Amino acid sequence: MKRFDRASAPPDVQSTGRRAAWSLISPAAGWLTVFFFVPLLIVFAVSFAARGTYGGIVWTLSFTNYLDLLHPLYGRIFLQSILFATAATAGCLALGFPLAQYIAKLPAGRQGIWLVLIMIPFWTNFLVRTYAWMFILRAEGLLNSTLQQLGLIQTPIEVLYTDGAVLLGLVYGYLPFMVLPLYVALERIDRSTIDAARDLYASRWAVFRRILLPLAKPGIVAGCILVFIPCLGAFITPDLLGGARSMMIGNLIQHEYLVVRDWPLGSALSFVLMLLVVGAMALYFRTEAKLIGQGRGA
Amino acid sequence: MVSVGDASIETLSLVKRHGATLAVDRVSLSVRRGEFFSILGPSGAGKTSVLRMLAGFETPDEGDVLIEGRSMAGVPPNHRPVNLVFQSYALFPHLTVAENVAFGLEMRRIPRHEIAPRVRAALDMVQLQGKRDRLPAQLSGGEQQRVALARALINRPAVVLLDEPLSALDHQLRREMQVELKTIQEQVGLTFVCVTHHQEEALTMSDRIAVMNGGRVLQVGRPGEIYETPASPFVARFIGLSNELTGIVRSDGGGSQWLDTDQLDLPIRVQTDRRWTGRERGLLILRPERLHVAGAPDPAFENRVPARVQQVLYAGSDIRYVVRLNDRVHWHVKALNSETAKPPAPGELLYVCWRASEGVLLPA
Amino acid sequence: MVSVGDASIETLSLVKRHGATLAVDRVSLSVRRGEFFSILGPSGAGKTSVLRMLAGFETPDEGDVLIEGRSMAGVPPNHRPVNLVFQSYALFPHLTVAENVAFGLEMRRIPRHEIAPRVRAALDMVQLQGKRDRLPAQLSGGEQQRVALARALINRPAVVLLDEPLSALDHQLRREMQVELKTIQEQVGLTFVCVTHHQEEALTMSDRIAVMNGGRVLQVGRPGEIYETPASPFVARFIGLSNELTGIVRSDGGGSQWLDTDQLDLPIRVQTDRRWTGRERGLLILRPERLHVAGAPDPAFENRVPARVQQVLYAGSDIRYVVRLNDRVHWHVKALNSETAKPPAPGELLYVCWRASEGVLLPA
Amino acid sequence: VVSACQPTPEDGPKKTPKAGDAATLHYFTWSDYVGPDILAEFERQTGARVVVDTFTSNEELLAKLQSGATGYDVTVPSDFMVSIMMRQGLLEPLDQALIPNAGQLEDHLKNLPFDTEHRYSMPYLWGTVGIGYDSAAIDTPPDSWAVLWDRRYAGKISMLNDQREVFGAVLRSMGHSMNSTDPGVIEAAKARLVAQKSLVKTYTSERYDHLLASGEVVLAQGWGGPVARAMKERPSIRYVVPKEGGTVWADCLVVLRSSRNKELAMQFINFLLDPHVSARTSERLLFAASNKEARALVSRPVRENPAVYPPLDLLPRLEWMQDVGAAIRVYDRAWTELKMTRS
Amino acid sequence: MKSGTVWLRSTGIATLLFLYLPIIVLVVFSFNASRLSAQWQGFTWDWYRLLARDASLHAATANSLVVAVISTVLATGLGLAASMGLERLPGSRARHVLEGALLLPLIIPEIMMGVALLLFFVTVKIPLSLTTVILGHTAFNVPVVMVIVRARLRKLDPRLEEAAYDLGASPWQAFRRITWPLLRPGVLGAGLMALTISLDDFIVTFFTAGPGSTTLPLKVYSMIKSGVSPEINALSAILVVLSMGLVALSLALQRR
Ligand SMILES: Nc1ncnc2c1ncn2[C@@H]1O[C@H](COP(=O)(O)OP(=O)(O)OP(=O)(O)O)[C@@H](O)[C@H]1O
Ligand SMILES: Nc1ncnc2c1ncn2[C@@H]1O[C@H](COP(=O)(O)OP(=O)(O)OP(=O)(O)O)[C@@H](O)[C@H]1O
Ligand SMILES: [Mg+2]
Ligand SMILES: [Mg+2]
Repeated sequence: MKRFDRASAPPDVQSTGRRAAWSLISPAAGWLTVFFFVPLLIVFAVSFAARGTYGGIVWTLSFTNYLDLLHPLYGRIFLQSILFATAATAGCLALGFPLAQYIAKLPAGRQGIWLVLIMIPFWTNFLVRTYAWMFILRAEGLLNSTLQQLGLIQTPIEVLYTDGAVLLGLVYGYLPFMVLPLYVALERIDRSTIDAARDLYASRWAVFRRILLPLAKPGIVAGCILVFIPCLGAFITPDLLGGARSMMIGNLIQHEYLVVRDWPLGSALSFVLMLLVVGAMALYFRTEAKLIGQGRGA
Repeated sequence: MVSVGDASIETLSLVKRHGATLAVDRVSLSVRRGEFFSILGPSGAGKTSVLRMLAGFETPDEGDVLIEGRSMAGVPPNHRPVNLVFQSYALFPHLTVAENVAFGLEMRRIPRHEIAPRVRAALDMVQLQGKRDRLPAQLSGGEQQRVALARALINRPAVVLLDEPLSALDHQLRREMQVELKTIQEQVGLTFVCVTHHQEEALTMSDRIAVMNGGRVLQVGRPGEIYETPASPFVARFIGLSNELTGIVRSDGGGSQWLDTDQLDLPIRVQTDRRWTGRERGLLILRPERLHVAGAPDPAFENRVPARVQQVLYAGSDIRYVVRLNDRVHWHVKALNSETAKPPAPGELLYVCWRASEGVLLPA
Repeated sequence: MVSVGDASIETLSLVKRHGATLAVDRVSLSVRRGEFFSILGPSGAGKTSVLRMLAGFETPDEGDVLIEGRSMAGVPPNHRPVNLVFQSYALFPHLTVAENVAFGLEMRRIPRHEIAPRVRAALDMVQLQGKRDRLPAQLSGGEQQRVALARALINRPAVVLLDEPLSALDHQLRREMQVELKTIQEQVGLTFVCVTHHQEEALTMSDRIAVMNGGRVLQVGRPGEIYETPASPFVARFIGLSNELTGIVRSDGGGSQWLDTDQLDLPIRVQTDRRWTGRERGLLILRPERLHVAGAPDPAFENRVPARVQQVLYAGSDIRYVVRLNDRVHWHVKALNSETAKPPAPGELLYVCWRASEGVLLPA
Repeated sequence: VVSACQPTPEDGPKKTPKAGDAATLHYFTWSDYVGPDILAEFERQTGARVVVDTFTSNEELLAKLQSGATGYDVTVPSDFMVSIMMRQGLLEPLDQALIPNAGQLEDHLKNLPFDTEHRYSMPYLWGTVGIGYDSAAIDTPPDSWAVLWDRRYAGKISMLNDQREVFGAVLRSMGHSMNSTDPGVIEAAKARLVAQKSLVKTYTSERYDHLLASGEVVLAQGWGGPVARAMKERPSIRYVVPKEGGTVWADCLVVLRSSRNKELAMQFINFLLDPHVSARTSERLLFAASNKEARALVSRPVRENPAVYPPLDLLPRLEWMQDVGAAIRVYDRAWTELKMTRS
Repeated sequence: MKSGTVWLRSTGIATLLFLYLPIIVLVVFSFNASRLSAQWQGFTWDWYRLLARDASLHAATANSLVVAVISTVLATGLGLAASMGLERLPGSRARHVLEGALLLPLIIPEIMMGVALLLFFVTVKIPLSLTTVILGHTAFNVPVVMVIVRARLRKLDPRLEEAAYDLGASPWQAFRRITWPLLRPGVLGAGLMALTISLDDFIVTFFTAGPGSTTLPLKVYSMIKSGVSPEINALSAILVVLSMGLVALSLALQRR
């Protein structure tokens, strides 16, 4: 028989729920406030300052940094980066989904192992990984020589130092960031719903589109965020695999901070980027919510 | 056994193992086109397993499934002309009631303007028009089950597989659904294979019934056959309440047969077409409703056994007594609930009477 | 109404809204200690919602729940002396059958050596000893339900809340479980609140029944009361099959009462204690089992209406006819299935007879 | 120098002692700039512990220091960065008395424009920026930056990924100072670079040694050291500083104002400037040592390798990179446009 | 069904190979005699020998591991708690705001975060050290953990937790016995993710690292000027082989 202790039982279940919720959230919230939001405020202030002659920060309040960004050059860079990031995200999704689904279908015992297996390559150093890719892709590299061995091509094809190489580098670099959230979302989908769909004449593709995709939505969104954003900010991959023949936002920001030593401009750039992303996501979730609203009806 | 010709579904000695357990054991069935066929059996008998193999979710370890004469080996579920109503509903949590119901039609590329009215009709049938935009999580158990039902029936497949389709519905709704199902079956001429453990439902709705236990099919037949002439004690007991007597069956000079029971001291008159050597043991099964209780022995019946009322169970339309013939023998008696026959009270002494022709006598 | 003193659970005009729908509407119940109390109602009536508020998963929008006389407002589920058997089982997918069952005891820090035997006993009760190490996914529907049952009962709480506890079980197993529940209730003196839509189950098992519909409680009473003297047409219809006549009730000089029906041309003899002004309309409800069918009008009954057999439904222990009194009136008649009374065949003409004292007359 | 102190038992920078702990010196430097053996020797001599931390570029170094990061004692900015750090007041005046080895500086490294009479900095390693090329692939040895525009070598050319160096080369070849701040001139330079872009395989500041060694490029703008490294792999590699001239650079040892044990810092600088020590470093890194004696101590092939030790007759043609102040914006914009022009 | 799983398996394994391709190359070149791993110049153990003697690399590796492990544990704890908190918050405005805010660190350029933290630590006079690095890494790992864990939480059937409460479990017990086991795959994934990001982070680390807290990435990147030594290949090879060993070990343990 369960003992009563009214004493320990708070006045109202709902409010205890709330209280519990807040006590769970507050540590993380506190941490981020101190070690993220406050620092962010500082940089925000910086973004309105000016660059000192020797690269220091001169505390003024001017919007020139933001106005400078109106230059079409930056527009093109943003556009190009977004293009790259989108393509890379799509690539990761395409490669990641089957893998994630495969893992999710494995017996529970083996899933963890696979996740680790996927992660291990990324416990090596990013730079040397990229160098390895350069070796594979270069004219006399692994790729070309194998292709020639197979007689698929006669003369080596230029892969390294092309947009293709950059894309490949990005997809490779962020694939696990897509696979994990996807796996996590797919793993708990109730098998019987898939059976039901198959029973109702759904082809494997239809099952994927109509059942798996929507049910895995949270995971997909998470994955896309985890891939898209860092892709936007990437600067080493474009420099090494792309031969630094072009610029992405990442390069630009890094350039402003570390070459031009114009922290105010760099910060302004970062904030604009941030706003763009936040705006896009807000828009996405807004429409999302609306759709669900319609789904539920009144 | 029916020839493949008019058989809509046929299973050839299906076997399914789940690890150690033999869930389905050499099941051979043949369901006629347009027939309402029920699989009746206790929990864990293997009913769902059979259905899942018919639908194609599980591949038989042995045997084969024929639908409309075609072997279904290797045919994926979405290419089988069957629809399954899952015991666990398996509704799509992210789709509304209407979307769930429409799913099958959309998959078959039915034009929108045709889908809408059919969905409306289906929802009317299961009386859920008002909840068409709810998500499954916002429905009650019974409502969910009705959605599952509509989602399958709307497709008008050659064969509808039902796994406990009405278990979550109340008496009345259940009866209405039963009527709906029958109507559809007769009008559209669909074939139904219905898994249930609800004897009455099976008896009233089915054209034929297969009784399963422990993965095996024990008997297939029309409701009457199953109930009146069960092939085995298990079937007899499972299909309805039964009172039992065991003993040696013998015939006297006068050509009438007797059962010298192990339980009662006086012999019991029985009547069977089967030849009994006189040394064999038999099991006599008597249905509660075939027994009459009277204050005094009633000469109209060959058998009259004194008994004492032990318990009176009120069941609305009828009243059930548990009567004690002796320490070892407690019987169920069922009588209609009518004012005229005042129900005897516990403790009362009375006589349980029945005709020799009543009851089933099985070799034990 | 019972005094709080011997009330184990009491609800004070509970109200629960789910968005727009009013799932529970001013429900006031009072369940006595050690009582087997059933909540009976159609799908979507609000039964589960009530149970969830008793268990503490949902806070009432209005009203309060008293258990053992103390308000449960703000008492979290794990501090309420009740256990709920979920309609959807809610078994822990990652724990074996045995672990699921043991969970409650472990939570209460019962020493290991005590837990083991109790789990064994519980599993024996639900006949799942053999499957103790299975995961829920490896069980059949009925087996899962039985695990859920054992998981709740093993804790011997003051009050057990059952939501469709037996819906997935077959007749026989169901009856055995019913017996188990009753025994536990009597031995341990637990209080049971059982949600079901299975009239017969409610009638046979319950000490008292509350009939719900559309979130409201329509009637509370002993099985007999509910069945014999339903408070409203809905209850009458829901609790069992009913044949109905409507019309004006009048008394003649001879002190006997008549119903001038809208459906039949001849008046019907009725008998009620209630005073009828002579101008009021009434609804007469006749139970199928109270009707007698005879080849010729039988003077033993005041009312004798000619009818034609339309359909004969075979239901094993009994046989049901649908008889046609006229184009608008089709009645159900229920008779025991006994060889003696040869069932009339469809198309046959016969007389439906009943006594004036039969049936319930409600103001319409 | 004789000192009785034995090396401290718990070695290796795993556990960081508090900065200011007299016994530890924090050396913030390019990776590998100082061999472990050398450190060990210093520790043996002084009984101090040396904790090495590394940075990747002058700008990173500055970024960290100018925003107030403390705890470091000695670091090695390049020439132009020295002037910036001086102006930002990050540097501690050197106590020449503690740095006797300063006397042995190469003459041309004395009194450099950014820090006349070495109040704050001591040149440590130095070298030039020129062209590394594969003599096997290029018939006539190039002597002008112009070769980088030669269509015959299209797709076999690599440029540094450093706006100042790249523009520097062009500006020199146009006869301007590489420190020009004239927007018109810079614009013109950009035009030439845009014209060149289609010939360039890649802009890189770190991989051209591999590229040369593997023959992926036959012409590479770059620092001498890496080119010299490439020579080890592919003997046909040569190095030249074009006649229009190129950059001369020097990484200089400085003591930070925030240092908590400046004395030890000065000692350390002196130690690094010791002929034998710097000779060893020079030998290993293939950069020229600033110490006269050291030049004599390094092995002949290294000493005579123009990629490592620029021939002294070259000096007049070399120019120091200087901070161009606000004009950096002009370079930056031009550089970005160069990168964004598709070719 | 069958053909489907076959297809999945093959794509799955192919993708895995893709992930390991550069690793194989890198391991091979850790045995290459040439310093500039341009082409194969013969087999050698030199890089491993060098590595064995290179105290600074050992220190850097140690630092990296310390930072990664501690920040992962912290971030996972904080993130898990916060995710569950958010799920419990009825769909209020506060919840949406929080959701957005807690994800913000994901969507700002790393370098800005680095600079921000640097300026912050300097202004509040926290001396840069390994600790500051850990603080920073935890900050950007919390949202990573949350994103993944929450994707998992959505799928959890609330009835299960209810059942646990109903059976007398305290919130903590319900978490330990029911929620946690069902969440574990998600948390494991999140943890792995955090660990990986932390292990390989350069930018934020650089700006928050203090004297004596050089991590492996810092070390490697700073080699750029003098040429990245094949020691790093050797080190990477060792890391990979070690991790593989651990995997094999856990597999073996599971067998039993
Ligand atoms: N995945 C599984 N793994 C192991 N055993 C299983 C599995 N699925 C079912 N079983 C076993 O197979 C037998 C038949 O299961 P099945 O679901 O067909 O029974 P059922 O007739 O549908 O019972 P119910 O009427 O209770 O649903 C049961 O004993 C069950 O325990
Ligand atoms: N989460 C929800 N959101 C909206 N409506 C709900 C929700 N849960 C239940 N309802 C509605 O509340 C009403 C009562 O639901 P409840 O589950 O109590 O019915 P019930 O009596 O248990 O029915 P059943 O016997 O079919 O289980 C139903 O109409 C149902 O549609
Ligand atoms: Mg089943
Ligand atoms: Mg319910």
